[in-house]
Amino acid sequence: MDQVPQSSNQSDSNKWLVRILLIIGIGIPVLIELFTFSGLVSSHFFGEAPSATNDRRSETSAKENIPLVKQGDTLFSDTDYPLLVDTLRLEIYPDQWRFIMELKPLWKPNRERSEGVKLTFQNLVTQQQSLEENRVLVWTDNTLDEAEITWILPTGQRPQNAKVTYRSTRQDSLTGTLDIKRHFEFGHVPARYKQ
Amino acid sequence: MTFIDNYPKSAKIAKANFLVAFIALAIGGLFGLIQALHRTGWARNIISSAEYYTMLTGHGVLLALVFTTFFIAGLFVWGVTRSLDREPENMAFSWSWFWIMLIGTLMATVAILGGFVEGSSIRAAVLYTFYPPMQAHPLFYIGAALLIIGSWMAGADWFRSYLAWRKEHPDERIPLQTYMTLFTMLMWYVCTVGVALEVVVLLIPWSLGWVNQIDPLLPRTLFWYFGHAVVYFWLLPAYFVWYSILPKLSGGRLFSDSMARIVFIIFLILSTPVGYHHQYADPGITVGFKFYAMATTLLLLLPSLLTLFTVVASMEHGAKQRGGKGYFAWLGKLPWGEPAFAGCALAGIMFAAGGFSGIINAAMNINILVHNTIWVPGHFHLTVGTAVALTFMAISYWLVPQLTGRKLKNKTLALIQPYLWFLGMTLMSNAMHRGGLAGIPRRTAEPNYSQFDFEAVFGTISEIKWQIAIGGILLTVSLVFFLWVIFNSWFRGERADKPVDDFIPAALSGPEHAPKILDNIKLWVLLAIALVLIAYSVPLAEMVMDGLFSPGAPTIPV
Amino acid sequence: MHIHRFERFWIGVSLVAIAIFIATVVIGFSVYDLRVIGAEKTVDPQNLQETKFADPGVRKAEPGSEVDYEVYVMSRQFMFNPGTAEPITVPTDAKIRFHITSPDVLHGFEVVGTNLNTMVIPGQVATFTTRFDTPKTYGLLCNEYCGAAHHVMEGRLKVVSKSQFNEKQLVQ
Amino acid sequence: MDSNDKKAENESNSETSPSDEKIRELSLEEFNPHGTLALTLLYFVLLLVLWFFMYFVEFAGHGPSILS
Repeated sequence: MDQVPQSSNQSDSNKWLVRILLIIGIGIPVLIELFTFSGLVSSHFFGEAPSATNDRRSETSAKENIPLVKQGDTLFSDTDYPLLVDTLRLEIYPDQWRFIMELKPLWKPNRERSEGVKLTFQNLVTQQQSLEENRVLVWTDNTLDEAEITWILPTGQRPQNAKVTYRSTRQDSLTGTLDIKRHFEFGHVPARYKQ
Repeated sequence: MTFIDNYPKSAKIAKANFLVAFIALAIGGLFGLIQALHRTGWARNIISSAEYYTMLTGHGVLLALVFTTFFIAGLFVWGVTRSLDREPENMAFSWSWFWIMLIGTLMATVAILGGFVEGSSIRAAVLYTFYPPMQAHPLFYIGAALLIIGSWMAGADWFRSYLAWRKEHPDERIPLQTYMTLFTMLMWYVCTVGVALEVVVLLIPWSLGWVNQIDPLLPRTLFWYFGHAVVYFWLLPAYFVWYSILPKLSGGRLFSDSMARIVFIIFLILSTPVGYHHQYADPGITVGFKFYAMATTLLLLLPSLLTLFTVVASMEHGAKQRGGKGYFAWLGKLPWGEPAFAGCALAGIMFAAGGFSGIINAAMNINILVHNTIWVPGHFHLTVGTAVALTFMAISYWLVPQLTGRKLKNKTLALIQPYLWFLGMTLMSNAMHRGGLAGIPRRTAEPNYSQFDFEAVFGTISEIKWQIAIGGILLTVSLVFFLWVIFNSWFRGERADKPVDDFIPAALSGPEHAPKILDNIKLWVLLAIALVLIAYSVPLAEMVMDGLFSPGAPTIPV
Repeated sequence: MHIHRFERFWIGVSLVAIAIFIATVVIGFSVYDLRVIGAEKTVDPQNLQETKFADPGVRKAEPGSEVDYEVYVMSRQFMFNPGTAEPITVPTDAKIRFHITSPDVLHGFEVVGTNLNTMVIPGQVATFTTRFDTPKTYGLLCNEYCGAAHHVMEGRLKVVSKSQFNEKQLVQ
Repeated sequence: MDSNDKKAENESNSETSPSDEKIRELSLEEFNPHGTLALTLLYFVLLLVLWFFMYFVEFAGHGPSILS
């Protein structure tokens, strides 16, 4: 086959390309593997000494002390009208996920001092979106009734946090109404499959 | 004159197979990128976390089952035709297996993609292992069955060619490429019995609602009867390329023809009885059978280590013929500027690394350390995702010109592509292995938990995440380069009489040195069946004895 | 058959390597007592109310048993019971045997950062014995795809020192 | 773009046939794969070192494990 004569420039540039490709394409991978192995070895044989590795280890065990809302917690325990999180669960249906929260007053309110409490969930934030739906729970009478809120989430979405306003109205009108705005972070919400 | 001029009918069917393979590769690759970005938290808004599993199913099925099967069919059509010097005996039959495979693929793909349509009842987010009692739409199982039946017919087609050739050449040795094809397909017949029984006897009746409960362990065991041998069904065609084409691309000749035959025999015999090594962590399978599977799995290292020697020696032969010298200096004389060679060689290097993590997976008790962690996908992205896929891509640069009669275009891109793949895969799989040691699970949309954190053995988890994401991006860029080069060459390449040098020189030590017994197909098949019976007859009988569908779990649709 | 002498040598080296790998596993198995799960017993996944899984949790082992505590865990879409709502609590320095099963689909049971890792298969009971030396709280996760919310299936395993372990919490 | 492709193709003509560059023919008797033996032995050593590290340090060195 006839060959078109080539200028030396072209084959030079090709040689350079190959050289660069070999250095980047094989050199970097070899370095990565060497770093990995030396990292593994040194963390095992020299990792016990007080070092950065050690600090990291102690900080990353199971999360225990992060104040996340979970089932059994009491919300607004610093007020006259604390609320118990009776249920917190994610129900998984084929076409939607439902986040269900059941709240229950911990004790009967002192009728003389308080007329009741109104809880407004202004929004619920999931990983991908914020559901801007007001959900209101009111306890006015002298009962320990449980109240439930359900959010319908798109499939795959988990609740992350919510903005809540707590308003209790007092009769003695000394303080009038008490407004508290809080931000709840949800930790792990147990999930259940439903059909 | 090149392949398309000599064998136009074979070229046409090989091209049809390649076309399906590359389309599956494109879609599956895109899914892979989205998963990498979703998992690592780089982009959680492309799909929802529930759709992640639909996408993961698509990624696994389209790449591990569809891309591989169609590419292998095209490759074997090419190899059998050229090494026997005859086109298929009956083109109608050849096209019928192609169409059956394609229809099966389309059915399964529709079932999977249905998961992206809101409210659709056609769903198949069961991943490519489709473990019951999670149930996909019947289309998925029927499609999978058709794909397998089509592949059986393809194998029959090649046996037909071989028998017709044998009549005319009663005393000749089986040409090496045909030999490797036949042995790969024999292994495929032995192992697909398991998955065919699983799908046809258990899953299709169950998905159609004829039975309403299923024993999860029996189909799982039948799946893994097939599920590791399928890995060798992907790998052996890569070996086919390394043994029969790579020596030529290096400028040398195959070092030993007999060694290639021995290697394929060992794979035929040992590939199937190893399946339990995917079930080391399963309750319900006795430790004795797990141990037997471990011994056979580790023995399977032997043919790969032999391949390592023979193939590297063939490359060294090429380098030395080109003036290479010394113990290591000859490596520099290899044609690293040739895309087809560079891709195969890089794939081989990565396979050596994947071999190591494979040993860890295979060794019964240490497997528990990494079982179902992201280490495992890290491992098979080295073996299937690189050793096999990169070899297939690289050899396409050499095969597609022969099949189309057109020269390769965009050669610079084609050269950068395998190096980019190698770099991207190193980043991704290195991080996956490290993540696996930290206990991060595989097959999960969001490896972020609220009750605990993972601790990396060294470094940080966020570093592992960005490494996976960047690796995934580089792999996608590399894949786009590949598809662009192939598309351009296939449809716009310059026509030429001889678009590549397609001459394959004879082996240094040829079949004349190989004992005749190596070609005794019946003997090796019987041995393979005997070893399978030892491994599987007792446990399967135990699982079947208490009822085919019990202990039965209720059906859970996905 | 023609086999180059270097290649013969390499075949020998390869066989040695394989022998070393198998020997290591055998030594690990017998000397270091690093075991894997075997076949224990089957259960009817649709009738678990008749088994101890109906009342899952940590129990004191029967007298004469080779272990000190038995832990029954029910893994289901998408929680461990116990484990998810409240941690599985076990003491240090005791032989503890886990029994895990599932009434619905396949699950995984992985104690993060340890070598405790098993499949959970409906109809089969995964049984293994272990021992904890130091108090620590471990994460627990499902590592086999079990449905659309697979990634939320998690829990905790709390190891407390033997002296602080409250036997009153045990399931009777 | 086109002219670049032309250049690349011209090069490919010269390079897709490495046999053209062959400067000598090595027969089976003359060829001893020293380099291959060196590389494979290096790989063998690497495998064993990594194996022992993974097994005894990373796995057996970290409890708790499944005991029986």
